[in-house]
Amino acid sequence: MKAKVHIIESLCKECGYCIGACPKKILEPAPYYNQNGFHPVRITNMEECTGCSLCYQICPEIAIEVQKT
Amino acid sequence: MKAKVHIIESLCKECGYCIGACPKKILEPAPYYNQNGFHPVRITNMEECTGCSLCYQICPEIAIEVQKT
Amino acid sequence: MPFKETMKIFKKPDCLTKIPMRYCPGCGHGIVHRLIAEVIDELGIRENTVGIAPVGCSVFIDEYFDCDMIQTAHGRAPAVATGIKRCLPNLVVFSYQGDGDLAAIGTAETVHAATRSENFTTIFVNNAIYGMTGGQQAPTTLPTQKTTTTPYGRDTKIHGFPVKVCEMLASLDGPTYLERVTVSKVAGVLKTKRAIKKAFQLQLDGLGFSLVEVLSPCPTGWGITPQKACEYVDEVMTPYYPLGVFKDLTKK
Amino acid sequence: MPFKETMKIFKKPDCLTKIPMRYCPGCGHGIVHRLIAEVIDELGIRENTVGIAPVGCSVFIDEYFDCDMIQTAHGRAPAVATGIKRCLPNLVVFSYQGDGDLAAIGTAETVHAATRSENFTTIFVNNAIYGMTGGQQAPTTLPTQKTTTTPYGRDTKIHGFPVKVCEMLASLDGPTYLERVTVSKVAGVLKTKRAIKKAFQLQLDGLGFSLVEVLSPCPTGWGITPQKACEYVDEVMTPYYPLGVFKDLTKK
Amino acid sequence: MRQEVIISGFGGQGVIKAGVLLATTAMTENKHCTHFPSYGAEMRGGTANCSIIVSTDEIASPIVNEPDTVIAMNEPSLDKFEPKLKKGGLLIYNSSLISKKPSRSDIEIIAVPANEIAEQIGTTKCANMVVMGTYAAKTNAVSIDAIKASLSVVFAGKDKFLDINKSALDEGAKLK
Amino acid sequence: MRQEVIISGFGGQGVIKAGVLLATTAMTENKHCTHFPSYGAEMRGGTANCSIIVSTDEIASPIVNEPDTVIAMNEPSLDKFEPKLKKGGLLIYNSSLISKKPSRSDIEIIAVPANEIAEQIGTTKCANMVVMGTYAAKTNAVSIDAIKASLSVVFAGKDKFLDINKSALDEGAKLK
Amino acid sequence: MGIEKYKKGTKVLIKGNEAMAEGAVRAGCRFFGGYPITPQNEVPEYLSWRLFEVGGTFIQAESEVAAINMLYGASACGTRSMTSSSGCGISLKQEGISYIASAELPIFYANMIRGGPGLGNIAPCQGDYFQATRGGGHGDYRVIVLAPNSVQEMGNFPKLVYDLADKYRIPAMILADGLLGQMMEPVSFDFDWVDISKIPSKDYILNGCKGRERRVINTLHMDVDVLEKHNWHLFEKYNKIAANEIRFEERYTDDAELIIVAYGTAARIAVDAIVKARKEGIKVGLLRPITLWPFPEDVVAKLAERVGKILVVEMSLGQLVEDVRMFANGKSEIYFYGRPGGVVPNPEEVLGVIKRAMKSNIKAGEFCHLKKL
Amino acid sequence: MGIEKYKKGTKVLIKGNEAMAEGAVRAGCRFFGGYPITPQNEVPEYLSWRLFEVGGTFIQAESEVAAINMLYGASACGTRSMTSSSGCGISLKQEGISYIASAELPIFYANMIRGGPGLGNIAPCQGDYFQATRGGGHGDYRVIVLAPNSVQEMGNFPKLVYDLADKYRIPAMILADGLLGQMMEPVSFDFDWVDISKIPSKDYILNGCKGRERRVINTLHMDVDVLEKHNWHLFEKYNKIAANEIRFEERYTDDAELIIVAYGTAARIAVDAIVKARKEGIKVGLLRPITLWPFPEDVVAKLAERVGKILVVEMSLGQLVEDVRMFANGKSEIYFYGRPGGVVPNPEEVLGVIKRAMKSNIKAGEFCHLKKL
Ligand SMILES: Cc1ncc(C[n+]2csc(CCOP(=O)(O)OP(=O)(O)O)c2C)c(N)n1
Ligand SMILES: Cc1ncc(C[n+]2csc(CCOP(=O)(O)OP(=O)(O)O)c2C)c(N)n1
Ligand code: SF4
Ligand code: SF4
Ligand code: SF4
Ligand code: SF4
Ligand code: SF4
Ligand code: SF4
Ligand SMILES: [Mg+2]
Ligand SMILES: [Mg+2]
Repeated sequence: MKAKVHIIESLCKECGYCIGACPKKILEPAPYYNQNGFHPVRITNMEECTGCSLCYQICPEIAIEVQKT
Repeated sequence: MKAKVHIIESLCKECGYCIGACPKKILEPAPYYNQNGFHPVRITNMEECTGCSLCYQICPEIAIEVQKT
Repeated sequence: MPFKETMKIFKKPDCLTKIPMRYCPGCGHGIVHRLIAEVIDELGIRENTVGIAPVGCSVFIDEYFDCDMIQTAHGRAPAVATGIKRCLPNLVVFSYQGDGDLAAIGTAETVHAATRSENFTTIFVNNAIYGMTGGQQAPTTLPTQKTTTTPYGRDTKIHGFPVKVCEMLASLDGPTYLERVTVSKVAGVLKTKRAIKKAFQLQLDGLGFSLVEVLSPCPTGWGITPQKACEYVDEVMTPYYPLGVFKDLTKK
Repeated sequence: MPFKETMKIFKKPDCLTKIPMRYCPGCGHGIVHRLIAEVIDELGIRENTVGIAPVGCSVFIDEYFDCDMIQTAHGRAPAVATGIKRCLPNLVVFSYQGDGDLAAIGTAETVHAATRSENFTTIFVNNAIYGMTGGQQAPTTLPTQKTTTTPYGRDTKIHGFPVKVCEMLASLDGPTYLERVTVSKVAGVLKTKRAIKKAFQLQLDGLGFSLVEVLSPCPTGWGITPQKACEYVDEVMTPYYPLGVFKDLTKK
Repeated sequence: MRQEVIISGFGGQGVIKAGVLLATTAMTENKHCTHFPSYGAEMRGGTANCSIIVSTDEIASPIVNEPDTVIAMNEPSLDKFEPKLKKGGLLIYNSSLISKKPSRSDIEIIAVPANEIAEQIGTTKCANMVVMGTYAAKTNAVSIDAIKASLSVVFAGKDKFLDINKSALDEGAKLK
Repeated sequence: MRQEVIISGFGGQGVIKAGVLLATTAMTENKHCTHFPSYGAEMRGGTANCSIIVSTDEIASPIVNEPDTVIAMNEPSLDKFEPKLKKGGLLIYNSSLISKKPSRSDIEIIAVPANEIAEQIGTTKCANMVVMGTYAAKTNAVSIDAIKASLSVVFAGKDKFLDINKSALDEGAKLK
Repeated sequence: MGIEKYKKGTKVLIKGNEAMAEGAVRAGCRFFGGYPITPQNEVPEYLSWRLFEVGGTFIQAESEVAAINMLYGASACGTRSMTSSSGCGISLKQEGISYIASAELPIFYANMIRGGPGLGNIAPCQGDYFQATRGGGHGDYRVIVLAPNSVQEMGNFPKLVYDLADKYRIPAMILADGLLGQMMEPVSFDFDWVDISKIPSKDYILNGCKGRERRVINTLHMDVDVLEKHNWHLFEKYNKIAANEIRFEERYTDDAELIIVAYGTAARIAVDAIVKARKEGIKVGLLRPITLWPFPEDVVAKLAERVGKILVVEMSLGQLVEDVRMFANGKSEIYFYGRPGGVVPNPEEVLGVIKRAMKSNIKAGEFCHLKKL
Repeated sequence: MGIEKYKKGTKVLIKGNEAMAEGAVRAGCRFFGGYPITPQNEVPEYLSWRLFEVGGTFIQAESEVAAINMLYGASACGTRSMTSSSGCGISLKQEGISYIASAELPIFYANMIRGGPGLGNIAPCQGDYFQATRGGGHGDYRVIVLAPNSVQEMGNFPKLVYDLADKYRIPAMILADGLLGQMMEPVSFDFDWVDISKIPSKDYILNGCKGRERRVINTLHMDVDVLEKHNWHLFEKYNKIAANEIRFEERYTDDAELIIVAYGTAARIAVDAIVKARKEGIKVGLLRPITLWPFPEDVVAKLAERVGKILVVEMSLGQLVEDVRMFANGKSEIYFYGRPGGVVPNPEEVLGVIKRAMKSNIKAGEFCHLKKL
């Protein structure tokens, strides 16, 4: 695993920017709601994540943390 | 006489612009005062006046009238 | 052909009242007034014109121009012009403003009337000083120029740089015609008249916002004689504020 | 080298508080906040910085930035910044303003802070709309763009032309650095950060006025989804507001 | 007859529109009515609510302090307005977004999974109509049919949503 | 002792400065004094005047309505202030610019060709000092020497005019 | 007429802001210059298309300062014109209003008060009473201030505003708040559509001097005598307005032992409280000033003579109450209850205050500030 | 100290505007932002070099709006700051003043009133009393208003202004007029040069959060409860100021049968009139409010109880007189004499008015407007 991605679900507003930005296409909206009524983004396959942090860079809510390992 | 120049002495503020502008150098300040305390401009030699109206053009007070004859 | 608009008799134009003007000896305002009035006479629009007085030495122009006139709050002439022209678009509307009025307190109104391309004409008399209030620094005061609020001279490090109005407005898409002229010499006076006439004409043609910036002597504010003031315009102001056409959409 | 300023861990910068931001989904403000905060962290100036909140959707940034903050009247941030910076020149001062705030009501303050070359940094978020008050026309609203006060679309004949802030300020002698960037894509985000960093750095170096204009999506004001909003930035806004450096006196 | 209602939720959940619909319907039924929207401390992504009064008598104050009915579309709304509900009043809450249970026992409570139902109908945007359906069916303050008739007034120009909204009203009504 | 003086003329004739000089001199002589300038309806090229009160007692109102002395430097000033002069008061007027004669017979009148005298001394700008000289010599409200001493305070930094102004005072004093 | 949107008498449910905007158009408004600010945004938003429909002009100005000066121009050439704003924006207009008052031009402006001072908040408030009635701008001038208390009045008052403004050549305003602006109630316009071509033409407007003497609109009077005369002229006009145009509503005052004085939203709350009080046998009445300037001074004076207790209820720290104190002239006990900052008091709370005031026994002429419990 | 221009007690003849400017610098002013306007131009002109001498900042702002907001910044970071203006310019500052009042920042501003409304003229006037004392800006706030009546007070009051402003964190102003600004009188500063390094540091200023929690200056309080609380907090503060900081001058009141209430220039004229009246055996006294807000309400109330007649003399259509009426509370006959538009009444004229008022017999509590004959 090259990197660890942590999504703070309560902050996510389902804008979808990270989903579009992820080169590995490993982000998707979860089927459930967070407290604000949004489907928070979740990571489908942490293994594939390169830690490129593009998701972090584009997230307006700073709902994503990326740690290279 | 090519032109008639009429100076409205009461309006003149002695800025001297017309004196500088006249190509014939026939304008000068009078020795007396007008009601506003200025030496009004007067024409020394109407004969030489060409009616070029440069004095009119530069006078901020519109104190000079020029009539080509 | 410097005398294209020559009349046989040169005298006070009809569009000026008989009231003598209350400017200092050598002040440029009087010349500019005369030119505007001549243009209005020549275009035959006196009875259809509304002029707008600013706050500044020219605040009294509502007494001088023999047409409908309105005197406005400092800097707000463009807004007032907008209100009038939008309501009665067939009127010819001109605003007459000084550099403090137009380029300091009225910056926003100027920029936005220009960018909206309001169809009126602005005559902008730039004398690099606040004449009326006693010679304080204007936005257009030149570097090193002494004024009553820059007693050691304008220091660009402290007081900033002069605002070049034509250059600034030329960066906008709105304005149709912007020209800078001077009345320090007869040749400039004649050029100024042509610029003013063009500005009025294009308003008549419905082409949008026009502004003529006139570099103008203020012997009192500058603390020098009228003659020296004209030299100052030519030798100090003009190099800093280059003359010429900054925008002309009619030339396309 | 897109990751020049890479840290091992990417997470909320120290200069932001823990308070979640109250913007609409996909709003560009959040991205810009993070970039400013990262720059402040990287330059180590958090304890020496005063930030200025405008009136607009970002009026709440005084809650988000973990440094001294002041919230100001609509459009007057440059004047407030001037007051602060002149009194305490060793502080780092930045103002954060929207397009209504900076380019409509605050036009005069913007132009004059720029021409005075006040030594602070302005981050200008241009989203072509009044977000906070419900999507009215901004000075930067694009031709044909629909807003709640241009329900038939902005018609340049009626509503005038958009104000191009960088172009306008570039016509002044005062500003030191003016750049237009966008946060619609990651590449733009990284470029934006470099621009912001440069602006702060040159303030630290005492070089004068800098402004970074960020084209930023406002999905709510534009009535479209976040993704479509980013496309709008790239396909409609950017062609009208070209990206790039409009002035850079550090490059002489 | 006098009914005081508060509808509350996130901005974007259409609570204001739902309130307008209720007031409009009341007006068409020749009742007195007031509708007053209120936006919380947060402009964007914050909460919004509206107070509606429907009455056969003149209405002086349009402010609702002790509602007969509260419709809570999210958790903060439940927290804020449940305590204000009149004794014996009606609470309708959106169980899709509210996981906790209301705490009072002196009121009538209906849980409506409004988002889920709305998503089934086609878009979460009509979750507001789902709860309106429940409300109308339960209280008879206004009739479902009258609401449907008002839809075209309130959503003028958005005819394509008409059918969806009608279905939502009907689905909601089933849960009364 | 109390003297109320109005000095009036065109803007540019230095009437305000003359008033300041008078008040300053009075202060150095430990008298109470007030000086109040007033600009007419015309900002530029218009008239200006100032009111000076010199008194051994406290001065409440600084406004001069019935002056003991009027110094009129141009015709409009004469027209305006001659009628206000106290019975038996003193009128000094600048006969260089005023061709008409004052009309009152119940006052004392001194005609001073101030511009001519000033031009002879070197510059019309010191016409104001000529009349001040006349005033001081005539009334002894302040002494010519005290005025001379105040010159360097009031015209600080303009030393080159000092001598001219002193001559003007002396020339004016001769006409008392 | 194709451009008439609602027939007179037709009932529609709209917001107060929209009612006011439509009422203005109905009354002949053909120029709006304004700048967005909550809680009055529905006004410009509505007029941005509505004025287009009727051939008028809508301009979103670059600022409130520009907006008010656009009105100066628009009204100088005879157009019924309008601006609206709130809080900060109204403050910025004060210079322009002073000019317009001096130039004696008729304009209509509205302040939907929000919580203040500073940026405050966007909630309903009555903290701008002083600014409206005492002239926040410089110099001796007054403007006519109308305070509606329902969406119905929001819709109907613009006609009155324009008629008074034209009649007296004076700026006239509607002073309301976010509640009245954003609330929806059924409204039916009670006046006929104004055909602007039939509004009597004005002999002072600027429209080109063809066939007449040129006209000048000017507020500069360097000669103090001229300016003094102008001020006395304004004074006479203000006296005439005060003599003829005072409007107010009295309810339940006949047998009242305590009079509540309140306007706008506060008056609505007060009515509920009064009804409750009367149910408990407490005899309370209401005086609702509709014109805040001119103020119903004689009414207050008479009520003060007759009724022992006056309670002023305001959504502010106490502004209207100063007028009441001045005109009650020591004849009555004066109580004040205020909720500033955007809080709308509720009727129960006001009922509680009524009871406290009834029980209190200060002397006539004394003033008691009943602070929030 | 090299930067101290005049030693304490040294007598100099300067203009009121210059005395005020020097007094401000002496009291610690180190930032001035302003825009030229007659009749206060000597203030910026003086400070443009004087602040430079003492290491302060002088900025000629692009407008009055910018100027007041520069003060918001300057004072937010702890600098004693000043602006001054007149008429139109003060109107434009109202939004900013409302912000500064809400943010509780101490600033010093001055209004040298000119004739109004509109552009008016540049003559001395008192037509901006309402604007100053009732907050021309939006919202419930007050500012401290000091009214000097001599060049000496113009020079001394800035110290008081700054001390009060700092003590209560409130905008404080000098309200004077063109006469007091442009008149020259001998003045000697009566307070020591303020060493700005010794002014107690303020715990709310923004100067970088090193070693402490970050600070926020903010006027937005979206939550109505928070804004209401803030308003009540301001209210308590205003009450405290009203309890402690009222200043006034009484002259010849002991045996007076008529009291003139007047401030500033009008009070000086009144003194001459009173002296004349007493020479004729008419017992007249003077109450000169020095703080216009807080207003000397108890003094007025007591004088009203004791003396049968009060005559308010103002250079306006009647503004101060409303405060007098409110606080006299029906206990005394109230007469008013005003000269608006830049006219300064003369003592003889006021003497005539005194005689008319002495002869009149309206009832206590009644109000009589003695217009110009
Ligand atoms: C709001 C406002 N601020 C300031 C003034 C004072 N004022 C009158 S004229 C003027 C400046 C005039 O300068 P400019 O516009 O350059 O005209 P000029 O006199 O040089 O022709 C100022 C500041 C005012 N009347 N109103
Ligand atoms: C003087 C004043 N006028 C108007 C407003 C109302 N107002 C608040 S935010 C705003 C516009 C915000 O637009 P922008 O600056 O573009 O910021 P955005 O919300 O788009 O980020 C307006 C007009 C105000 N608060 N103060
Ligand atoms: S770090 Fe890169 S690869 Fe990993 S989730 Fe984010 S965008 Fe995708
Ligand atoms: S970018 Fe951020 S807010 Fe948007 S969907 Fe991804 S995690 Fe959520
Ligand atoms: S018309 Fe020409 S030649 Fe004649 S006086 Fe004038 S400038 Fe001289
Ligand atoms: S140009 Fe005119 S004002 Fe100047 S000196 Fe000649 S005539 Fe006189
Ligand atoms: S001060 Fe300057 S601009 Fe004003 S009248 Fe005198 S010369 Fe002209
Ligand atoms: S309205 Fe626009 S700018 Fe404001 S928070 Fe929403 S998306 Fe962002
Ligand atoms: Mg100028
Ligand atoms: Mg924006």
